[in-house]
Amino acid sequence: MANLKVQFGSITMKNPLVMASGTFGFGKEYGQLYDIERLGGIATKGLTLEKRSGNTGMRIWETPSGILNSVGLENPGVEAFIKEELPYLNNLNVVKLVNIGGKTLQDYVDAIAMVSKEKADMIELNISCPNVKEGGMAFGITADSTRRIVRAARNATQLPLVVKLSPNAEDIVKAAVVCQEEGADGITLINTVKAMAIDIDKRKSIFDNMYAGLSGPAIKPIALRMVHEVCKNVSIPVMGVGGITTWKDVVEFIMVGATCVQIGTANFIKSTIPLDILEGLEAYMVQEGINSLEEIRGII
Amino acid sequence: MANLKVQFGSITMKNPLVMASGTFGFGKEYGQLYDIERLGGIATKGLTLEKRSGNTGMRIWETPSGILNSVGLENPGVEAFIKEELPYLNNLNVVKLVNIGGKTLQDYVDAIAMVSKEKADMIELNISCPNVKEGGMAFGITADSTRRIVRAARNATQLPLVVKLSPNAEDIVKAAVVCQEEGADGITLINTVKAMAIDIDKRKSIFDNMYAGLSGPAIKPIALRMVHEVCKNVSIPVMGVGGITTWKDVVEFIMVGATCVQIGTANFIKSTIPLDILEGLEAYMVQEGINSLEEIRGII
Amino acid sequence: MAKIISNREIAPDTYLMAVQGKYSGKMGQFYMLRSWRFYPLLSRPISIHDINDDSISFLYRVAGEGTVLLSQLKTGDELHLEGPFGNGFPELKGKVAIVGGGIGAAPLYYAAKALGSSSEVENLDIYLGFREEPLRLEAFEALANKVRVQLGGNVTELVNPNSYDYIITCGPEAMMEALYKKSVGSSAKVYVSIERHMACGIGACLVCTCETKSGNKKVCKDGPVFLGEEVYHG
Amino acid sequence: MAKIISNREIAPDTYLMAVQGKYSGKMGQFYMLRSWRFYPLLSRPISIHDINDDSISFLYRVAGEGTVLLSQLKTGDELHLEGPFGNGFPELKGKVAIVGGGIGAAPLYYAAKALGSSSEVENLDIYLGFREEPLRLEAFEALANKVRVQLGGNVTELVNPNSYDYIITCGPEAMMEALYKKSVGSSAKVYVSIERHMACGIGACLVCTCETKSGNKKVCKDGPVFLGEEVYHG
Ligand SMILES: Cc1cc2nc3c(=O)[nH]c(=O)nc-3n(C[C@H](O)[C@H](O)[C@H](O)COP(=O)(O)OP(=O)(O)OC[C@H]3O[C@@H](n4cnc5c(N)ncnc54)[C@H](O)[C@@H]3O)c2cc1C
Ligand SMILES: Cc1cc2nc3c(=O)[nH]c(=O)nc-3n(C[C@H](O)[C@H](O)[C@H](O)COP(=O)(O)OP(=O)(O)OC[C@H]3O[C@@H](n4cnc5c(N)ncnc54)[C@H](O)[C@@H]3O)c2cc1C
Ligand SMILES: Cc1cc2nc3c(=O)[nH]c(=O)nc-3n(C[C@H](O)[C@H](O)[C@H](O)COP(=O)(O)O)c2cc1C
Ligand SMILES: Cc1cc2nc3c(=O)[nH]c(=O)nc-3n(C[C@H](O)[C@H](O)[C@H](O)COP(=O)(O)O)c2cc1C
Ligand code: FES
Ligand code: FES
Repeated sequence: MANLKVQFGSITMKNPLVMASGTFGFGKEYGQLYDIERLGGIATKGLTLEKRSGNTGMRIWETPSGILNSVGLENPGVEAFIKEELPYLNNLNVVKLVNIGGKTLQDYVDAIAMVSKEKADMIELNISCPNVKEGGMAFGITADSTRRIVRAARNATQLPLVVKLSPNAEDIVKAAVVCQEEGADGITLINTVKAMAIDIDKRKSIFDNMYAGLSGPAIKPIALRMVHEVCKNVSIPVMGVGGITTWKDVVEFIMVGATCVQIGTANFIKSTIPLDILEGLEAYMVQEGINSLEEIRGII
Repeated sequence: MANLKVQFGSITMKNPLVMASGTFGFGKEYGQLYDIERLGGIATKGLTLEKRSGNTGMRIWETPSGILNSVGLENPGVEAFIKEELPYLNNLNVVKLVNIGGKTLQDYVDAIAMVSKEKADMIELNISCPNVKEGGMAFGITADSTRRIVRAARNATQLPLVVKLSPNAEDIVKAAVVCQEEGADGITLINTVKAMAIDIDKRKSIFDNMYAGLSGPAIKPIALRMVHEVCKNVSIPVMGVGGITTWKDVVEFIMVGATCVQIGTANFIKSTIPLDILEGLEAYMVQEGINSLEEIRGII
Repeated sequence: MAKIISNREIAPDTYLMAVQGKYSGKMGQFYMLRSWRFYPLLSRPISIHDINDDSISFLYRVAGEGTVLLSQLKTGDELHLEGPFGNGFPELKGKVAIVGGGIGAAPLYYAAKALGSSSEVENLDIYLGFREEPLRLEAFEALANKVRVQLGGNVTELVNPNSYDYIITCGPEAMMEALYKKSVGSSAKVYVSIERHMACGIGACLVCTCETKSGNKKVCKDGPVFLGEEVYHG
Repeated sequence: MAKIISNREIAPDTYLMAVQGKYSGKMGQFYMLRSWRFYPLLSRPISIHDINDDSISFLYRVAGEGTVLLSQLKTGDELHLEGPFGNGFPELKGKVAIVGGGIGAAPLYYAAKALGSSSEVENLDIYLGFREEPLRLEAFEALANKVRVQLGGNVTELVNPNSYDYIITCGPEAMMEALYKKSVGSSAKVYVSIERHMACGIGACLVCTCETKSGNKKVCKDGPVFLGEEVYHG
């Protein structure tokens, strides 16, 4: 029988499927539709120290094989999360990634410190959200600012720290190397690509915030390339994300070196798509005589 | 009646539709299918000083709403182009952009100098091809190397010089500003996005050259954002390109500030798609009472 | 995958589609529909128009790419649907009016059926406004004594809020807002059904926000039905 | 847009589709087909299987997304097609063999029809190899005296190159290469029909390269038909 187990640094996951931040809430909603304990892991909606109400105006726009979102990190704040959402997650036998964003370095540090007192499996440091003017992605653009924020985050927590990088970074490989140098336990990439849509009738951007983040199958070829480039240049494990929709996509990301993958936009295609992917992945491994994904990881 | 005429620096075009380099050969093939003098302009396949036979192996792969290409600048070389292809183009009443790529700075300069002795309307300096290991895109990544190549090209020609930038540039706005500072007459963006596809059966990249260039509707939201960012920061005219498939796409690019647009991958959807776009554009202008595209250019 | 029983164009660009199977759902709830695989990416939210023992039906207007694809479905073709989602209209009592505008009539048929058969409802009146052609008029007329139709113009003008305890409405925002404004100070509480572009449809992605008096609400989960005063405040 | 006359599954996953209209084309040429708007992005190259006064037909195997969509077309549905493209098979004379493997038989029917009715062709033999089930066998048998079929195994074994002046072949690369190798030193010149993924289909984009003895060739324009010695050199 195929064994889907993967080892992400010190963390063992029963399979490589992690639900991507912002597409899976805090698990509850999908948990009402199917048995989400079959998943490898869940990344929470991006949290900030203080509650945020997110962006005004249109927040979603469909593009060819993709979507643009401009949620703008709406979230209840770390404290409310810990009180109201974490208990549900902690009752689940899945790996929990707490995704943290922020405006200032201090915000990040404080939020991480708070979460680190709780039972959570990993911190996913989001320095790549293109939807918030005041920060988030700004940290992920240059190698210097990446270093600053990762160093501060590293000092703020004993939990495994995964840094979620931006495809909008000046140099994605350099950014990843910096994360490794600063002691990150892993890397998640990619977040959404900064992009835009126009309402030609109103003669305006669709989004109040002007730009938004592109995700979905449209960006898969870009994500795959970035994951490959990064995996060739760091030794810490990588979570591949961007447009993954089928089990074949998962195999591709593993072959370019990802240790596990995240499913984001595809959740919107069909709520139980992760189960279809798991089934396909298992059938593939059986057919190819692959006992562990280790055998094909990074072979390209 | 709607007037589709546009002024790109010193060059007047009868409409804003330019066929993108590499997707339209040297015009002949499409010229056999429809009256290509109805187009605003044609950018030639990328030329290099010496003949190139391009990349080996698979050169095209379909992705969700996009294609990856790995042609690798196959071309007959500037001399053969001037002898065998330019005469046909020069017989056409369209604006001709001669797209030039190269390995070394000297190659670029020599190729540009040769073309500049001929009758051509513009040089399109391609510093953004992701499909050639030895150069091309390398020049388009950092602001410094962009400055060096644009300066050299500017000194090598009296023809209007348009620089085609890479979406893979570290900072697309900075790159554009550098082009303007160095005396470029305009900017074309974007070229294809560096990306990848996997053959999971062979456990290899689809492409001998590992990575390839993503184009088509998938990248339109990214292209639109980059064109908007650049137009807000330079005063020289911009040709918007990336996934344009319908007249609405054209209107979007004009609204974010493009002076004209290029149609690439869409030519593969339907050979006469530029005529459909022109028709739609005219109908739109009539309906909206727009006399000149100037009225909506850059209003976002 | 469910099978299409029928899919008929009952008015220009407006289709009534019946789908085989046993489905649950309250009035005002919706399903996420797709008859395609990956393109277009998102499923389309469509309200429950009616539910019978072995079928569910949807009434929809062709708006763009997705509804064009739905409209091309033929008997026997397959449809993927998930639901029921959303809060739906609340159980009501006393004198109730239903006010629909255009394709906004879609969820109101199932609502009229439920309210019409409720012993708590003393009186049910239905007001429907259409630009040109009424939708499902006979079906509505079978459910209430008073069904008034306005073709062109403003259906809200026909409604006297003081005659009702509750008004439930679905239609263009401008119509719903006008109706709510008209009801302020009257005896009627107004429930409106709000539309937003959706991705997950279940409350996980936060893209379908409606700003209300009590903060951001998710139309897919906290809605689509809200009290008029919550939405049209300020 | 052209209209589908018929689209029948004549063998497992293999369809014969007739399209209404007056079409031109030589044997071995192809059309670029699409029955969808923008997704998938590229059109699919399919060979001319037959042309009659008021129709063109295609024989195709369902391979992936695009051919699945083609296979779903029903009588009266619309198809966009551009062509004819490619060089096609040359006019031949003397003794000619046609050798097809699997769906490679598709362009060979039209070729057999043309060659069979050519006064320059003295003799025409047809060899067809299939894994399990023969395609269009009766149709082929109406065009030549000798039609030999191999089910499973290797059709090339049936062919004696020295009996022919020309052999034209379409099928799996391995089969065509084997046939060419077998013909080296014989009396027969072998023409092969090559497949490559295509974008423009007309020679403008350079993605369909076939490396030949005389350099890079475009399969869509310089081909799809090449001399065996050009392709299987070295
Ligand atoms: C809760 C709810 C119930 C609905 N019930 C019905 C119904 O019963 N009958 C009916 O005809 N319509 C209904 N609608 C509207 C229907 O969802 C849209 O008309 C449909 O999604 C348009 O899709 P399209 O692909 O045809 O149009 P496009 O404009 O091509 O759609 C592009 C994108 O925008 C979204 N979108 C476009 N218009 C709307 C809209 N008005 N509301 C939400 N998303 C939109 C689509 O879902 C898609 O993601 C309902 C909407 C909601 C939110
Ligand atoms: C000149 C020529 C003539 C052809 N004639 C026929 C014919 O008469 N009957 C027939 O059944 N098939 C024919 N083929 C093959 C046919 O084009 C492919 O089977 C078809 O494109 C597969 O598309 P798909 O979407 O079903 O498969 P997918 O694998 O989903 O296609 C993905 C992409 O790969 C391309 N592709 C996949 N396989 C091939 C292939 N073998 N050749 C070229 N492109 C491919 C597709 O065009 C598409 O762009 C011909 C190919 C060429 C080049
Ligand atoms: C609606 C939406 C909300 C998202 N919110 C977050 C977030 O809060 N934090 C974060 O790190 N990434 C966020 N993302 C990015 C995703 O986690 C993922 O990196 C991206 O969508 C690419 O993957 P996909 O193509 O599979 O969706 C969000 C994406 C979407 C579509
Ligand atoms: C097959 C192919 C070949 C290309 N060759 C070149 C080239 O030689 N020089 C160049 O500057 N751009 C080249 N491009 C990039 C296009 O000109 C264009 O910038 C890009 O494809 C994005 O536009 P699109 O999405 O409309 O195709 C090529 C693109 C394709 C698809
Ligand atoms: S559509 Fe996802 S929260 Fe409403
Ligand atoms: S497919 Fe474009 S050159 Fe052959």
